[in-house]
Amino acid sequence: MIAVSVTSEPLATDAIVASLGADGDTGAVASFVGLCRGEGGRLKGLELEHYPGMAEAEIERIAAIAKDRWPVDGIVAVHRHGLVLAGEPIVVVAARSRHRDAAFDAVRFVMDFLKTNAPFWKREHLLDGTFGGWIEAKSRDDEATARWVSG
Amino acid sequence: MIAVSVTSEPLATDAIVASLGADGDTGAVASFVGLCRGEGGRLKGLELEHYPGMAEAEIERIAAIAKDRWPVDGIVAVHRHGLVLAGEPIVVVAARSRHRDAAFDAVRFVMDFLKTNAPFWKREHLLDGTFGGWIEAKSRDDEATARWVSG
Amino acid sequence: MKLKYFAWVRERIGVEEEERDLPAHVNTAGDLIHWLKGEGENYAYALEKADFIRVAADQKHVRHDASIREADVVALFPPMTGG
Amino acid sequence: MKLKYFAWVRERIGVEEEERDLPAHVNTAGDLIHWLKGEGENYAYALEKADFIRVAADQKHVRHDASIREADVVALFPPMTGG
Repeated sequence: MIAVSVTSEPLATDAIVASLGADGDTGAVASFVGLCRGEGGRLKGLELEHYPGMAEAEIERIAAIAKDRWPVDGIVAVHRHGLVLAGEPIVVVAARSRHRDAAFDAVRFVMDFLKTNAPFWKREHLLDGTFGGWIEAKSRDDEATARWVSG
Repeated sequence: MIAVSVTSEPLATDAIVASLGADGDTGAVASFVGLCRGEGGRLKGLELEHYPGMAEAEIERIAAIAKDRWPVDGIVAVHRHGLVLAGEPIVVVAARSRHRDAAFDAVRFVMDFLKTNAPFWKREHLLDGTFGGWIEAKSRDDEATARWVSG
Repeated sequence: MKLKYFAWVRERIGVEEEERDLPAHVNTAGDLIHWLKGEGENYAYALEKADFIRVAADQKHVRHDASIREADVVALFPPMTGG
Repeated sequence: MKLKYFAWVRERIGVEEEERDLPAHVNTAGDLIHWLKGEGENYAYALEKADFIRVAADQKHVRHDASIREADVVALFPPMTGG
């Protein structure tokens, strides 16, 4: 089971992880929540622009690669767009499997590829209501993605 | 913040992860839940024997090593003992950090070391109410632990 | 062909999307970027770091040397920063 | 010295814990295991795979070549299977 969605609504983290379900063979659930940082109180939040349609398709493609690569029985990934306030979740990724390595690897793989390949762009939303700059892509994110190809 | 406990009560996974808290700099929460497998309906659950006192101390020691090794702002780990029914969580480990790599690494490190170094022993509890065998330690768990030392 | 722009590429060009007839010599994603750069100051500014620009053809990432002539929709955007 | 046993080591020896005066020649964790193996069939059975047995002195893991004479409590148990 792979379930992907992109939404402008606040993410209900616990419900998203629970939507993975479980069966008698589930021994491991790994999950990750990426949160909007306030950067020392400077930010009201982040505005996330996305490419509707491609954003969902790209995350699904990444999740499908993870599911082929590791013995996981389910992967769920939900990503927000629009204004995300400091402290709120931006993304939730979770996987379940029989043994822990597969769930750990699948979640981290999806997060790493999602960062570099899912069409979202973050812009700072300052406390005074104006927009700050666009967030720049980090070379360490490209390196994190490359690790899965060479490794 | 490091919070460790060992309990005979069912684990409230969401509350345990939430107990990590967050501040304006928290950008990542990674978590792991290890569940009791039913092994195709053969098991009622697992009986977990532990060494009271040492179990908590050893998990705390492992969490402290993780907190020294990676820039995480909090680690929480809760482990059950006694009878754990199939489908119930045995262990919950979560960490929060500014960037995702630290939280991912810390949780996986704690899980890997907990498997090989925390004094718990699992025994099968069969559907008919009798005890099955003691679960044997897996060489792949020793290898997972060794990876953090050589890597 | 429908062209779509995102993030600061969109801001600098000044439109979210537009229909364009491509000249015959525009075959690859790289050709498209190069050609658009000559279409006005806004395009030149948006696409000045041509190597940096990412391209999707019909919602799939493509390299600059990939042909995009058969695509219905081509999107140009900066490196992604989701997650 | 208080000795504690867990899991199948406990089952095979037949007690959870006991007080023992160690002979003078028992210095290391390995010495302790070797000496206990001579204390009866139950001990011999529980500790037959001596290299396999894990030892904690005052709730800290120790190697078989570590001295345990200063410890108040020494525990013997199989490889752990928690998590």
